Amino acid sequence: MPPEAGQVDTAWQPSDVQRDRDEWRRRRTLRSAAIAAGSTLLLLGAIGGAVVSSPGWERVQETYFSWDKAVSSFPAVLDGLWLNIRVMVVCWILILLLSLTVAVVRTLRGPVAFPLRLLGTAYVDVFRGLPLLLVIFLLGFGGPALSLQGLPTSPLFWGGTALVLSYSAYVAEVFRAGIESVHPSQRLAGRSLGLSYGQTLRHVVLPQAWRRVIPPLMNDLVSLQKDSGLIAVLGVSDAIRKAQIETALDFNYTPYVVAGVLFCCLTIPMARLTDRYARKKGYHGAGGTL
Amino acid sequence: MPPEAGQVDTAWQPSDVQRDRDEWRRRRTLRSAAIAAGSTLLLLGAIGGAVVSSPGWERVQETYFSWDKAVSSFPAVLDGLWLNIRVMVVCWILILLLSLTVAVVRTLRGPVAFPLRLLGTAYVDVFRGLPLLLVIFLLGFGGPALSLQGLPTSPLFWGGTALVLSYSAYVAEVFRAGIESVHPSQRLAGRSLGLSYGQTLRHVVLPQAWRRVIPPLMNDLVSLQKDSGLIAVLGVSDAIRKAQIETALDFNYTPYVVAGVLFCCLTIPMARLTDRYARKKGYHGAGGTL
Amino acid sequence: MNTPRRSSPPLRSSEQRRGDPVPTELLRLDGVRKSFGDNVVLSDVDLTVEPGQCVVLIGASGSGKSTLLRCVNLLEVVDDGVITFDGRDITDPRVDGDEIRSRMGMVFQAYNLFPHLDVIGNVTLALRLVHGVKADEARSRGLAMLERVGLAEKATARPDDLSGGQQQRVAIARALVANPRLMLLDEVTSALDPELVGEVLDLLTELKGEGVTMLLNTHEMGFARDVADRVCFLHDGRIHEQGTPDQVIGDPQQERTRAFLSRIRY
Amino acid sequence: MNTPRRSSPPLRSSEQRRGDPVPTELLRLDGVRKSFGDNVVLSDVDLTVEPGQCVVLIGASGSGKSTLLRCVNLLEVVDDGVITFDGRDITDPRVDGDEIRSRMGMVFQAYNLFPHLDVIGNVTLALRLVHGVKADEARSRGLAMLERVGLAEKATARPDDLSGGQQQRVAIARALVANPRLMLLDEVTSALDPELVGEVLDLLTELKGEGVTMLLNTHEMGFARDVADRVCFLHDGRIHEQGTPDQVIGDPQQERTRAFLSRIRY
Amino acid sequence: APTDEADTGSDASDSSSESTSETPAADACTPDTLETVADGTLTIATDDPAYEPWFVDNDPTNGQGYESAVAYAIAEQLGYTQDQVAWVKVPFNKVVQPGPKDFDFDVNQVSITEARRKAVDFSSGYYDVVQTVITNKGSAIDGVTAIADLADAKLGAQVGTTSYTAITDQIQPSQEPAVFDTNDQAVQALKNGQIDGIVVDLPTAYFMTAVQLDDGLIVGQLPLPDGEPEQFGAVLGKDSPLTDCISGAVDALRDDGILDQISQEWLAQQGAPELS
Ligand SMILES: Nc1ncnc2c1ncn2[C@@H]1O[C@H](COP(=O)(O)OP(=O)(O)OP(=O)(O)O)[C@@H](O)[C@H]1O
Ligand SMILES: Nc1ncnc2c1ncn2[C@@H]1O[C@H](COP(=O)(O)OP(=O)(O)OP(=O)(O)O)[C@@H](O)[C@H]1O
Ligand SMILES: [Mg+2]
Ligand SMILES: [Mg+2]
Repeated sequence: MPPEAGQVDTAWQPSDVQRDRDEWRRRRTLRSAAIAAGSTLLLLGAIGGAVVSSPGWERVQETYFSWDKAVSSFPAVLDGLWLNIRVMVVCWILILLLSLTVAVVRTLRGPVAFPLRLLGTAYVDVFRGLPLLLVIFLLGFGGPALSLQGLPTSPLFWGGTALVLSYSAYVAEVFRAGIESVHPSQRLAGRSLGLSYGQTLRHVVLPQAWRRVIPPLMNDLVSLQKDSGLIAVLGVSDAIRKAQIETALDFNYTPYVVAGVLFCCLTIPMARLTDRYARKKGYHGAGGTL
Repeated sequence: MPPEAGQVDTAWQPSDVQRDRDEWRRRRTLRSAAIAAGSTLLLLGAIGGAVVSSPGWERVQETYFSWDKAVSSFPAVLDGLWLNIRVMVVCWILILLLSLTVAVVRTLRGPVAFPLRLLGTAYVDVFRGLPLLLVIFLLGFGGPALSLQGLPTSPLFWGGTALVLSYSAYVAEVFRAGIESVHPSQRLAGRSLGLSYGQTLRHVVLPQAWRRVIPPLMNDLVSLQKDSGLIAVLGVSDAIRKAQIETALDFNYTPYVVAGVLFCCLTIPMARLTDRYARKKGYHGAGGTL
Repeated sequence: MNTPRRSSPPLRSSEQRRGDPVPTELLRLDGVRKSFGDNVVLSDVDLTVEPGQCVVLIGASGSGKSTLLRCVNLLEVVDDGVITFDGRDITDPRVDGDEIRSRMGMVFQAYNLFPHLDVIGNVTLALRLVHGVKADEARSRGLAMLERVGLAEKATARPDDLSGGQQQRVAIARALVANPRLMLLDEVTSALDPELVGEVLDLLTELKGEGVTMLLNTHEMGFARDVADRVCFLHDGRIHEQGTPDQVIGDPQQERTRAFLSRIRY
Repeated sequence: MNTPRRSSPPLRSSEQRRGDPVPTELLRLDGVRKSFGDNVVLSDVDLTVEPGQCVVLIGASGSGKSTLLRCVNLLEVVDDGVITFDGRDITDPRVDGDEIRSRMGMVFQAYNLFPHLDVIGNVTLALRLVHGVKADEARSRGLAMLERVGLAEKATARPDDLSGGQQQRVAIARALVANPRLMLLDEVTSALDPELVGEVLDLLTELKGEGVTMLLNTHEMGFARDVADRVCFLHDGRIHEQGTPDQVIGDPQQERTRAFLSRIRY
Repeated sequence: APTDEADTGSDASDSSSESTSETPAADACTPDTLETVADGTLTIATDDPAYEPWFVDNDPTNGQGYESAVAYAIAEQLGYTQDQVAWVKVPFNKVVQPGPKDFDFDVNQVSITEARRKAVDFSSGYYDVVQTVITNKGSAIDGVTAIADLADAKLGAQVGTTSYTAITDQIQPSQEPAVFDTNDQAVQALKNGQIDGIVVDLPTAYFMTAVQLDDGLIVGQLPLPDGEPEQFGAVLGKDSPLTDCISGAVDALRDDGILDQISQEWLAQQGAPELS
């Protein structure tokens, strides 16, 4: 059965036993896959069928999935989405900076850093606890109302500040978990080379923490993209608000669906790219056939 | 200088040199801590001062921090918060179950699991991409509109379903990252003992993944607590909605602040407890004086 | 350490097979081949292990020793060849791998204890889940096994609080507690401090004295010499030389074996 | 491997101290004590290392060998006692630890390469950041150093793609590239496969031949015997016996030293 | 979303309680003297989207719809031409916030109440509000004639409106009222059978039953609380210098019958049976 010694690498041919096994495995895999696919489709089909054949389906379809309405509302919603994107990009950069600072402060040790640590903890606790909408109200309306010299009254400025403050509290926790997941011996190795605390942090700890926090960061980026619309309460129109305006014309909810599809078109490629990036950066994964 | 051999453990007394050093360190620590504390206070004081002495402060204070209004709106807001809490608790349990299932499905390997994996990925992508508000609209108004037999029309039911579907997509990603962070050798060790795939997952992989995902899960729980209020668009009144109703009476925004404080009272202890729990469960932390 | 092995409950598989003629060998590999992608790690491996024997694999890093053990434990699927365990072709895909694995005990190089369970939890997990032993009985059997490896007083400690040698002894106890027919030991001392190596090797020597069948690989030539009934030298995925320790280590016939042995100096 | 060490640029600290009388010893520990909580790990340790010497610490696991090296590298703050390096009391809290560390090279037990940087990135990181060497020059010095440890062709590989022995040689190159006055080596072979141990020990022997001052700990008694100028036996945080390898390893005077040596069997 | 609401309406004639005289000197209220945010232009705010029948096509500048027409009439009364009127879209929350305003006044179906005067100024009322209950044919409250019969109904209203207060104060149902961000969400819930009825102002009630609901009907209008009409008024910043002039203009329009005329044109005029 087994091949002759010496020709293994080039001319190996499976033995009969092995061919039997391979055949059996192939059939079983096919069958199981077919069952899995079939039952999945069946389930989806059943749900879909129940929805489509339900007494209210026609009305729902008209209200939520009207093609004409989708086409006519598309430009307005897309226009609103542009605001979401700009706010998201600018805020995301600021959020990364602020949250990284807070996270680093929270991982400092020693009595010297105590007041800073306290401040960082208080910040995270408060801004994570406060509903974003409230922060936007307080800053977006209260901020300009203070009439402080030198500060703009633009709703984008104050709304953006609220987003940054609120999100940074969350993202700081993500970074902190990442920093704490880097093994202490890496920090020691850096210090033993003569690198200072800051250099070690910058060149040794953070680059490693960075890869590990990509998936949760992605979660936060996706939700920022959507929450960026909340500053619509300050009077600027994002995709959802535009959809609402379109909806008010004839009480057809399709524009919301258009907005949803547009959001998905942004987030899904983003998620796929991050996944690939994270995997390339060495996520091993405990998943496996065994 | 050094103590005599043999009496080290019991009767060690620091040498003069060491006493000098300790004294010097103590003084430096005190000075640095004082500087850090001082500058922190100064900064906070400066911001506070600028706000309080700004021309609009009086109006802002009246609008946002009116004690009378706070007292009068408190019962209503508290009543609304009770809804948030109930929704949060019920949904959180369902979210954990659903997201864990999705995460496990997404870590399966092999062709047999392909359709399931595809379904899981599609689910996560779509529901992470769609704004929560949109999901609540679609299910909360569209769901009952279908007039399906056997399903309730209650906004709590449909809103809760929307929350669970939307959040599970996020939380599934958190769990997946946790599962993938467990070293594959742990899975092998389980299998080599004769444990089945499921037993290994249940008794070996998940308990270890669990500890690592506590901080991001906490983030999600905190935001669920707040987003639970979004089902208010379906006509049930949560804390924020109650605050809005109170505010409409006289255009005083203090009830929002009351709601914010109440939310913080919930989340801060929760965050502190999780931190302690996570630390007990063996977060080592790359933070350190070196 | 003084609980004799034979006083343990009778082995499950020998009960099942009562009446059949007992095959002379417990484990038999015929023409086993295994590759990862283009990398052929094992090819044409023939090997037998008789009950009560201790077979030791030696060979350079990357020669495929661990892969061989993993194939026997069905943690890898072979490309070709037949592995017969206890009279049954376990490379047949229709075989229930979990059941086969539950009748072998495997100990890994880096000990792979479960950090979230305490020592007794590690030792009794498979007993409870796989062998259906009640919690009480599992506990007492686990404690007896810990007693035997000299760690009874560490039953409630966390693996992280143990020294490497202690961890590895727990791992051996965990593999041994369900009375496996065959113990597979993958460089069980290579991650240990040299002075802790002794305690683990002592334990293995003792097990061998009690008649436990073992297939293991090690870099400790002295130990291989002391305990092995047979030594197999692996090189590039093939068995180049096998025989008694005195033959293979003391008087290697093959050039490659000599080269390998000479590189292990200190 | 044939670049003679003395052709490297002159050492920074010797430039600074030009004119001072050169002290006979490079490193001196006086009554050093270190504890973690109630656990006194080092007490009353006296030790000197002369320039060009190779001092080897031996002792059981947990005896404090690593802690001693970490104290010298200022990775731990001593409880008491004075460590003098290059004529200066480095335990003084007013001393700039980063500057001191930049003049020592330390290699750890588990090699602690930076997984996110490639090999040359690992080797040149401190040159660029700490010693202010320009990227170009750092690169060429790094490559020269990799050449010397026989890994020039692996310059752009990731640490994870190297074998253990290669990783450890990179770690030594990383520590050596800035021409440290003193190399501290903490069990640099204990995480390696036995056949890879040789290449690292060969490198150390070579360094010793070039006059690099080394303080190291090892479990390889054969190696200690070959290279050490002086061997110190640590037990429970104290130095119980020191002298030439032949004295301490060949003919130990103390009961404890003999017990320790007898436990290292294979 | 548009927002109205009140506890007790105040009488139109004394609505600007903080102003010293009911009718300021006409010459003080000209485009030259008025301290508007943009010189020579009257900047009027409303929310986005703006709803029928108060506006048409979400476009306040077309002069169509009751409030758009009233706004232009006020402008004309003060001496502004059509093209000296600028519209800005401002969300309701922002209208009532402290701080500088970038509009002169806001028309957005805001009910005048005393409590609200602490935060903003109101002009005289330009519309008398009647709260109305609507439902679908065949619902639990179809055919109800007395308020008491609504006690077990699940009623909905828009958040921040006097309609909501009308439910809690006048109807006092056993079930907690459902509160929606916008009226069209309330309509959706009514269609789905999630609520039994909606309370809105009368013109909106006509619009909803005629346009938005396939078989909607008006159950009846609620009696005026203590006989005083609730009124919509223009909203101005606290202590705005324009308040008196706008009030004067509204009063003049009312006296001249122009408000009635506009109302004839844009609001359905049939009354609804009053619930007892
Ligand atoms: N899961 C895997 N995927 C790909 N290649 C693998 C895998 N496992 C092992 N290999 C490769 O198979 C070869 C043999 O590995 P194996 O671990 O069996 O060697 P070994 O003899 O046990 O070496 P060591 O003494 O270092 O443990 C190596 O070249 C290794 O890179
Ligand atoms: N950071 C620390 N915190 C608390 N205890 C520590 C710490 N580092 C070391 N110890 C303790 O100090 C003692 C000596 O440890 P050390 O690592 O110096 O021993 P060693 O001689 O290097 O042993 P090995 O040969 O195992 O490396 C041990 O008991 C250890 O538990
Ligand atoms: Mg191996
Ligand atoms: Mg050590």
